[in-house]
Amino acid sequence: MAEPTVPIVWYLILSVALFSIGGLGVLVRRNAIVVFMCVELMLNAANLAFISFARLHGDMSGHIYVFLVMAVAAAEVSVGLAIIIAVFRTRSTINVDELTDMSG
Amino acid sequence: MIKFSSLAYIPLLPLIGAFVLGLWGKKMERSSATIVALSTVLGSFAITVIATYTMVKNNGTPLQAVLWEWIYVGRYRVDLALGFDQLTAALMLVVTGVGFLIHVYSTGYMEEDPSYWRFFCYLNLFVAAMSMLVLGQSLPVLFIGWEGVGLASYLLIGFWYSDTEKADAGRKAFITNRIGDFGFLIGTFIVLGLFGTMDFTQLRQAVAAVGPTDAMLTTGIFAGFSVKAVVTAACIAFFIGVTGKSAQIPLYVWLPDAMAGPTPVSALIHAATMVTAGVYLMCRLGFLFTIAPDALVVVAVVGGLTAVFAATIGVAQNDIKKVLAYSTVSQLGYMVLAVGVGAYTAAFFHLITHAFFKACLFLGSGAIIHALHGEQDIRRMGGLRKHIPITHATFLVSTLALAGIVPLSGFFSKDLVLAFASERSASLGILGSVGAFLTAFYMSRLYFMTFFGELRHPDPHMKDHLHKPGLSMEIPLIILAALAVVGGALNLPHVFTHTDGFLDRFLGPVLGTKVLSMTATAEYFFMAKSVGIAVAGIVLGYVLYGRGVPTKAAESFVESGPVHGVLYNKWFVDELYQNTIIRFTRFLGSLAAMVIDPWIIDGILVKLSSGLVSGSGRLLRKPQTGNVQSYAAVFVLAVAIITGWAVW
Amino acid sequence: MQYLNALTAILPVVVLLGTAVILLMLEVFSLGKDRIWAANFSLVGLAVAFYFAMKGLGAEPQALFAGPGKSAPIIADAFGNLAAAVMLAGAFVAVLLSPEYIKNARCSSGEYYALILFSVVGMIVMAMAGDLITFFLGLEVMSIGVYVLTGIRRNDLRASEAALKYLLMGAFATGFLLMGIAFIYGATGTVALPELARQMVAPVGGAPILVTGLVLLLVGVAFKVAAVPFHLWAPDVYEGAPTPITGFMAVGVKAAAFVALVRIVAVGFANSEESAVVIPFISVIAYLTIIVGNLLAIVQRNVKRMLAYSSVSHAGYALIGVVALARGEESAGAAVLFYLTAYTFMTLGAFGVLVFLERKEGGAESERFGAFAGMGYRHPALGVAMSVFMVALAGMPPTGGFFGKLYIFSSAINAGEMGLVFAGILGSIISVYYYLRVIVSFYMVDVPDAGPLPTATRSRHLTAGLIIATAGVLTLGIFPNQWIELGKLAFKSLQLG
Amino acid sequence: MANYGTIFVLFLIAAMIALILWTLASVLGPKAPNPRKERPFECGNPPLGPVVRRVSVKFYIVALLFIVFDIETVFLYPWAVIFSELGWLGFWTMVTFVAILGLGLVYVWKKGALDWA
Repeated sequence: MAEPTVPIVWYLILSVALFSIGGLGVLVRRNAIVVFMCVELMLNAANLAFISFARLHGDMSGHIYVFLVMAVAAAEVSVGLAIIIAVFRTRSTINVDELTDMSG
Repeated sequence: MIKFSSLAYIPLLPLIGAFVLGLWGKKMERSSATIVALSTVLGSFAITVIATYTMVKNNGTPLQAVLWEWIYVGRYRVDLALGFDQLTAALMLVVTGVGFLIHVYSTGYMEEDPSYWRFFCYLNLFVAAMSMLVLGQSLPVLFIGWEGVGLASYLLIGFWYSDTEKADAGRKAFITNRIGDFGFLIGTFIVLGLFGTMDFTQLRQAVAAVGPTDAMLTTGIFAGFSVKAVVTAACIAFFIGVTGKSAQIPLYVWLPDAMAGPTPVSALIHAATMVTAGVYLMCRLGFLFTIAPDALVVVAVVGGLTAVFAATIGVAQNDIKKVLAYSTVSQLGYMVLAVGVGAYTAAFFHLITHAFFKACLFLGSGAIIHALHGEQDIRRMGGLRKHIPITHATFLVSTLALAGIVPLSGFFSKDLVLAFASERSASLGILGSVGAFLTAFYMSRLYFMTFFGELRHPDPHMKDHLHKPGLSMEIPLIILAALAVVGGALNLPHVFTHTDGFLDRFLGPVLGTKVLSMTATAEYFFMAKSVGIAVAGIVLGYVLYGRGVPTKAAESFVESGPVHGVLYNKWFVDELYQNTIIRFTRFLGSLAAMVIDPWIIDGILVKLSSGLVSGSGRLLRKPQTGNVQSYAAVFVLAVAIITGWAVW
Repeated sequence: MQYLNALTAILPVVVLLGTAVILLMLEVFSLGKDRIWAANFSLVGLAVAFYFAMKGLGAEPQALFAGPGKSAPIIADAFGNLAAAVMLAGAFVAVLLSPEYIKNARCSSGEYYALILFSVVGMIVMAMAGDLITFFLGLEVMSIGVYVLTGIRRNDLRASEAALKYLLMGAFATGFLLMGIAFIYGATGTVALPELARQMVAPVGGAPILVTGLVLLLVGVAFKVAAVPFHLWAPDVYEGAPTPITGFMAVGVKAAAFVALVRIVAVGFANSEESAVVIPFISVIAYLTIIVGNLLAIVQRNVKRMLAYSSVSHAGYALIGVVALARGEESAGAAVLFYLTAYTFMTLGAFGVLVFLERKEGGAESERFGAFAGMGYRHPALGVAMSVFMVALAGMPPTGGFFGKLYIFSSAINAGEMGLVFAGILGSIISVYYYLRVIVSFYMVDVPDAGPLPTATRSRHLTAGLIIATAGVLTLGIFPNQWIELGKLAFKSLQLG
Repeated sequence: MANYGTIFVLFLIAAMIALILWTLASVLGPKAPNPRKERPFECGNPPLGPVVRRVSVKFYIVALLFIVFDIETVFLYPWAVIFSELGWLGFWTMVTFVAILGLGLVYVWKKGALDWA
């Protein structure tokens, strides 16, 4: 097996960058589906971090954690899309700005 | 300690009564509701008497009933234990005894109220909570009662809830008492932190085991402070609780407003029992206060100032219940003063005699108000002496007792307090004497304006259809008046009998004994002075109000032109009085009533604190926009701040 | 059989899963038209699971499902079982509150109960999690169930809005939590709690990464317990969710997150200087939560929303216990457990009374303080029950709420956290104001000519739920000892494992 | 080389199964060609049309179900690799897992989520 040619820390930087992009997207995008996609991006950034650290420690467990996270994320996506559809049916919009019936 | 498990029934019986009345009272016959309410309290009284007898039989060994093992905190254990020692016995007899009399009285007073059952439900609840407070063997158990009496009082002040003003009064009582509770809890936790126990017996042992109190603590959470400093802090915290419950400066404001409740409530809760809970607490924790002399100074000063301050306000009031309310604040000031100078027994003695005569006064005022169909303004009273003779007689006796006329009970107790106060410090003695003078004066003013002269009620036929008090109202009055007369025998002064007073001996094991150091001659002289002051106040009252109306002499003199040679000097004195003492005290009184009370106390203390709370609440609502992205933004911001702070 | 043995150790989970799956099957094969059977069936499942959880208290701690040479993901010990018992009891009461609500809201679905059971499975997994990934899995199983439950009234505007807000914020917070776990894994090379404790004592490279990871992990938990400043979602979601579910969320989710936090702090952070870095941060959150939660509760006009903020503030009191625990005060573990138990009963009780009083079509209007005027006289037993819950929430004796606070505060005193105790008492004093306001509107406001109660309220389930909650609150207040002793015993089992 | 031989056999078997199935389908299946069926297969989407268009929500539901079940199968791979190390514990664990998934499929089916109409 060849030594990794790209240092681990670069993967980490990529992971943090993806995480930040996802976080920023949650803050600025208005479409609930896009916001939700940005959240998924954050989860995948965490996955990347797991893989990189697993590589760093030479520990296979990290890879399995990624599988688990993916499974969870898939379930979450299903529920999320279902809820977004429910919102769309009651309000004909999925713009998160317009969901402010309850406040204070 | 002797096990005496029946103790539990003292609070339990009234509690069952309250429960029964609360759930089924609405459907009950009025007579059966009466039976439930009265029999439970009478039962408590009977058990109290038996318990007292048992305890005395056993050479004063305290009785104890451990209901169950209740709390384990850390390594320490608090049982839900009720204790019955001499201090408890004395106060419990008052609570259940006077409580029963007031229940009897209420059957007459409240007979026309549609919510008769509800009134007795609350009243029974109060007796149960008060018994818990007095019987509690540890701070948490006492706190159950402490909160319980507060709740009952809150419910009873707002009993006629349709009236917003009365509901507001309930709220005011509530807020000021919360400030007090805060002090109580802080004190409890300081004690727990220092001694590791909240049980009175263990606490007493722990305090006794403390060596020199100036030494610095080296272990525990109070390391670096001396025991004295920590105990002082705890005592001050407890005292804040006391100022709330026992209506001392600056938290006294709720008590006069609490007169919005039915009069029997004022008699039972806001004169005889609940308001004395603070004094009881300080007596119970006397061993703690003793090693915190600095805290005692604060206690004494606040008590003395309250005694005088409230008395000046009492002079300027026209509502019969308000006068009595300020009088109560003032008398509570005496009790607190007595604790502050370390005379616990004297404080307790005054507590008991005060319970007799002030309950009698309140019930008397209730009879008067009842007779006049709800009229409370003394300017519209007068001449009632002839119409309600029994009420008049009992009111007179109690007034004299409160003023401190020998040989009525108030004389002995107040004189003892004053003597200890002036031994401690001359200025405290003077404060006490000024208060005593004012007390005699406003009480005689009240008495003369109510019972002398002619009835001044705007309804000219009122005289013919006065609501005469029935037997159920008169019998409690007579009993209480009799107690007000003989109550002094509980603790006759040493100089009379050449032995310690009964109460001194009885309470000695709990409160310790403190004797006057003055000589017999000095003591006689002091008594004479006290009586003289009281008589002076009454005489002044008689001169100015003896005809049942404020004398118009001064005004008529002024109206009839300049000096009239022969009368000049005489009226000069009168005018001097009128212009200086009376006007000044009136001025002080109205200043306090009009400015200090509503603006400073009400405004700053109550409104500001509640305003601060709700204002900041409104401000904090701002981020709660309903927009999920703004929530996420706050989230990210918080994470950034915390991570930054944690990492760098 | 190793596998059967493992399953025997986590019988509560097995029973719940089985019940839930059978429920779903019965639902789709449409056996029975009357939906009440679904409630009764899940009640039976919860009761059996509760029995096994209590039975598991006495068993030796067992490490389960460990791969060869790997640490165990599930630790079945007394602590996990006791926590499971608390959460099962909470779910039991929540299910009892549900049929009446479902009938009124016309959102009948058998999945409702199955989802509750699945969520409880997630909670129990959190309580028994031996490593951070299992904790994460449990958390997600629980959360996904609750997301759906929040929005189960699909056609209701407030409910679907609440569900979407909860989902977006929840997933967002999950991202942070997961990143935190990744960082911890990166810094120490492990996610197993006992191993973590060993690794953090040894000098580890990249301490900032570890600290960041710990902070992010705690942020994720703080979100779930709705601690300030991560609480903003809670009031909106609590208001929009079906009332029994609000109660279930307020107690179950919070209890599970706290129990897991206690395990993480006690086992994973034990005696570690690195983890001590985050204590001030927990303290600050505790301060903020108590103060902000109480202040915001005061200004509310809607009782359900007021209870939401109250539940925020209660997270603050429990956090005091966590701080004390992190400082090494062992009595705090049992104190937090006790607090959660008392909190479970009193909060569910309060929400139960709300279910009782909510009008069919009243929406937010029927939740205002004014809507309860004179209710105490129209329905005395209900009035007594509500008074008990409010007095307990305010922390007055002789209720479980008082002892919860007492234990928490005294453990904090032992840990030297006088400031937090001070804030806690101040918060309790403030809270008395708004809790008593409920009692006042029950009793002191004039009785409008009493018609029948708002809903046709002759549900035996609802009544039973309220009775259990009242009994729980009072029993904990009158016999607190037995429960705190169990809590101590359970906490000891943590150190054995 | 022996290892590669095994793989070659595997490859052959796979190819034969595909061939057999295809043959069976073309021989036994009913044939009713129409223009729609003749168009290139694109998972049900019309291959030609505007770039932005509405997609039926049914696609999402099926896609969601697919993702969930698909991701779960991911676990089978690592499990299969170390199956022998895990022993009976691993076996029964996976049986439970698959059983629950199977019941989930039954639920979805009976709920009608797989019916297109």
